[in-house]
Amino acid sequence: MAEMWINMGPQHPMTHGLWNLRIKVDGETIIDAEPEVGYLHRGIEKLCEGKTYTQIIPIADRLCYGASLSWSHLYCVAVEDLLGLEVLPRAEYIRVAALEMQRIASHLMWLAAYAADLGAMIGFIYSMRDREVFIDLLQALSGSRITYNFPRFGGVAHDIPPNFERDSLRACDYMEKRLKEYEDLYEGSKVFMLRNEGVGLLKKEDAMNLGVTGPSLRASGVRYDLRKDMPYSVYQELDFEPATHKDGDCYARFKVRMDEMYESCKIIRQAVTKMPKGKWRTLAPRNAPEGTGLGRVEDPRGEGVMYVVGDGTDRPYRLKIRSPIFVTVSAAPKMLIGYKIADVVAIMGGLDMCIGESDR
Amino acid sequence: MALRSKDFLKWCDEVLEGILRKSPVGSGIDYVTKDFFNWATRNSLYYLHFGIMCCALEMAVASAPRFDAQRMGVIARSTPRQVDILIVNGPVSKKLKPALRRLYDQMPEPKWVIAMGECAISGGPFYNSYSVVPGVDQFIPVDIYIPGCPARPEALIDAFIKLQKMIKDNKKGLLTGK
Amino acid sequence: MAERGKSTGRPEEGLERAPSRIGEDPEERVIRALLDGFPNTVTDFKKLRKGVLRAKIERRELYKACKLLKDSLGFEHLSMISAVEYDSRFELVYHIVSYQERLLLELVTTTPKDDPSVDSISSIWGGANWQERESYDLMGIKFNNHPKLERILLPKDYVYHPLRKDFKG
Amino acid sequence: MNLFEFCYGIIHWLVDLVNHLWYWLGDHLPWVFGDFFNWAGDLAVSHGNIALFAILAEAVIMFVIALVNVLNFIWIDRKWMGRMFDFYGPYYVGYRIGGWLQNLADGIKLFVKEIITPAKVDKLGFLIAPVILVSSSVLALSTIPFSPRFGVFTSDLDTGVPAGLLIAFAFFAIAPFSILIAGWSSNNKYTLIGGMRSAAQMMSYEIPLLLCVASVFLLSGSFGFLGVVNAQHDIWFVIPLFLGFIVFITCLAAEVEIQPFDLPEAEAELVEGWTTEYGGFRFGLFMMTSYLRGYVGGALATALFLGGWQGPSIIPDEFWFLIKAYLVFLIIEWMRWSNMRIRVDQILNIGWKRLMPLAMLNLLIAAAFKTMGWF
Repeated sequence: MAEMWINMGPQHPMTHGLWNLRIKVDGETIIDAEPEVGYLHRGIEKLCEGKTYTQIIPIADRLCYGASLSWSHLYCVAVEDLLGLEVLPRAEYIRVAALEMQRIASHLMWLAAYAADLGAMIGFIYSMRDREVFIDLLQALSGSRITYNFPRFGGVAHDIPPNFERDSLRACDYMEKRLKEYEDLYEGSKVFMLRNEGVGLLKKEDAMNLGVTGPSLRASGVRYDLRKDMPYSVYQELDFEPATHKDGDCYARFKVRMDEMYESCKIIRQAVTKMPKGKWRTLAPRNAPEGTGLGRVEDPRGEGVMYVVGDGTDRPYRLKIRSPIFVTVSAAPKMLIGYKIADVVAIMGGLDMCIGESDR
Repeated sequence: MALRSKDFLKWCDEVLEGILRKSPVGSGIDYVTKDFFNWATRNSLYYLHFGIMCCALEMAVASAPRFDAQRMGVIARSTPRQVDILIVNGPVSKKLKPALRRLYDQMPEPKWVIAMGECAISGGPFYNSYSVVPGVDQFIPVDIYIPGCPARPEALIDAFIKLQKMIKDNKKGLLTGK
Repeated sequence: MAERGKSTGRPEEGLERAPSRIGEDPEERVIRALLDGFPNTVTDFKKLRKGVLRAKIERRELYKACKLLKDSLGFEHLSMISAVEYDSRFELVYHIVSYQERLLLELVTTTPKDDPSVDSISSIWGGANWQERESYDLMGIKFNNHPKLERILLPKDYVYHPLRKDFKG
Repeated sequence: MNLFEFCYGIIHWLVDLVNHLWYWLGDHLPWVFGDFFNWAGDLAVSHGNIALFAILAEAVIMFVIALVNVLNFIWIDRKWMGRMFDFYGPYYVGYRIGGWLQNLADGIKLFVKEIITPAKVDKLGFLIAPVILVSSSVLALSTIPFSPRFGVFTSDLDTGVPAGLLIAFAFFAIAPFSILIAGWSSNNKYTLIGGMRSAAQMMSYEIPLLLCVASVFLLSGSFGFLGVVNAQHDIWFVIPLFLGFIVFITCLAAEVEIQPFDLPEAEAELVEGWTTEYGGFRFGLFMMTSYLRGYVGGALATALFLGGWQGPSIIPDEFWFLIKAYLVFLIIEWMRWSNMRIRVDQILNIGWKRLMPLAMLNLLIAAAFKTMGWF
């Protein structure tokens, strides 16, 4: 077969969102790749300049549909840095518990999409079913299923509902049991290992140079987790280990995310049991001072950064969002070239695409 | 006589069309089959596997065990040639607009469009953005609107039921269109 | 694959961080190296909090400074490039991270309004490529020597740079 | 009485009925083609022609039964999938009979959809591919008897077609050809890749499949369904040829494009594979054919390895056959819903480097059994 360009997207089952991957193939082998994003560009950075600081929280929620809580939290971290606001300790623990629930839900969504990509409908079904457990907890906490509008400057919107501690501990127990089952399902499958081992290699140096962050970076052998290395919130008081793997292939990325779910369960347990009594919401000033605020958190997909410039009014002068997926997608050709068309789904699925945050 | 095969085919078409569409034969066939075809159409709705934003996630959840849209015969297919419903589940940016219109055009009749969530209805939180089309009904006819940001899976299933009612209410014969 | 099917929650051997040089504060080292290398162009050094530094640099020395940061100071990761428009200037803020030393450096450079251009650093950090394209797309800043400076988020035929303050809807 | 005799009787009766008319016409209208009427009547009543018509009638009956069967089959498959996935499966459409009407609704809906022929396709190929696929699969299906008294080719074992199995496999193997045509003529890169994959995959899995079948032929000494099934009277071939059975089932999954071997229609990679450009009724035909082929595969496995229609005579032979065929297909479906998709180079590796030697080994085992005189 002659060389040809294939457009995968914007409507393609592989994309899980709205982007376009152009690959040049020779037979079934990829010899060139060129991702194209921007189909979901909503101009959030511009919109935010016209809204007050509080109004932006729901918009920040809609940055990423997979992990919306972590984005509104990131926004709050950035604005708290700008305002110089201390967060109430109880609110910090509630936030951490909710964030880790969100991380598990996001990873389960990734797992569902990944399994469906590789052809295992059963993985999609099981992950989606178990995701509901954590979605229910978050719904009890904040009142909605996907976009929570939960964090506030210096606190959170609501206190935890009754029996939240018991329910989250139960959910963690359930999840750990299910995770073992998943490991049996996937790693016990010869086909899964055939499809993943040695596919989509990303070397440590390349990963660092190309700005890949989060689980994909840790899967390449760099032990860098913002929760551990530049702790925000109360992560330094909790005991956990960032999951790493040294191979840098699809299997490593899978493994790192699976391990992260175990770690998240651990964190939720600690956060829920250690939660101090006290207030959970505070009054934040309406107007931010002149200056800049920086928030850097470990999003489920990588390093999310927000840079807020205040000018003394109640609206931000400029809000810049660093999306981990935007940078990670640009590294995709490095991983894709030389593999088969069928590996595209394994590689791109393993990166956990979320185009909402990438296109902004 | 210069009757070529093409002319012959055309003549056959015309005759058949005359018999089927304009004569009582067509009406009779339609009268007999209308209910049956309508029943089939409304009970087997395939939607396009096409996710835009948050609501796409809820669309996926709707076909997962908890909400289980499949029990009503609602299945996702990946290619626009094989589907009946286009679910627009997110804001349509100006870059996406031509692609979405093309997807709609590729779908075979009869086809329906569900605007899921505020973004698809009116642009939602992004209604005044420079790159978002405020509402998908500006360039595609929409049949069902689902409010919500994001719309919940129950709402999507409700939309399918509403769509079934809608199809049931305007029964049309295949041949005569009556 | 050494340990397949086993949970590896622990950091593995060889992944541990190299120990910092004894008796030397990494922040001090970065400050000194930058000030030594670019005595006239690097100004306004400030330590914001632990592990976060800020410095201003003139745009003609940006590329060299970045090269220095990457090659000899161990800043492996370019986190973010933000472009901010002020009344008389554009400000470009580079957030550069050192994984080894857990440092974050905020490198600020300014360009005048009539000539918004800086040197591209995408040859130093590959991750800068798309971020520079994004800054070009939304803010209209030109990056010299960029391999492919095209619109990325907006359609190719779009004419405005929407994040500029004079762009209204 | 078997199906052939039944049809023969009916056709004979019909021909007699018509012949009365002919002869009456020949008698009363001698000035218009009188000889012709008499000649036609004589021709129609000859044994060979009635047999031909009887076989055609049989084929129609088999076809109708098979189609109903396939509807049932899809329903069972979807329910089975639902049980595995925590679903109900089809439920509301005909909910008094467990959602059985869902597939009927799907089929009718696809029938009334608009039929789109994209502008830049190769018209002839695009139109003819579904026809070839469906007809070859239906032909393969029509060769399979449900029991000695219910089938097309079993009618007259001595004088009829003794190589029914060979014919079934020949028809079964036409499919990749039409898939390749469909993929190429759709003028779409996904369909093209899907068609190519399908061709490569089916060619490479055809050989181990037929080697397994050859081992059965060796043991039974017959090419026909009746011979093969009768040879399993004492012991089903699945026991001596267990290896062959496994290889056969694996190759069958590849032949009917079931996961982990559903590369040609790999949904995540190639949108819908080679059916991407097909919509409406043509897509319905493809969908139906894939299940039809699944049923044919199950039926072939039943006839070759699982003793065909043999079983305790509490229930009729035909139902034994159906039950076994369903079970085989359900096992394949189980594989489908719980497995991942394999890659194209790996599938060829598995086909040539694993299944092929195993099939050879199986043939050797069969030969050894035969030489020992155990069969």
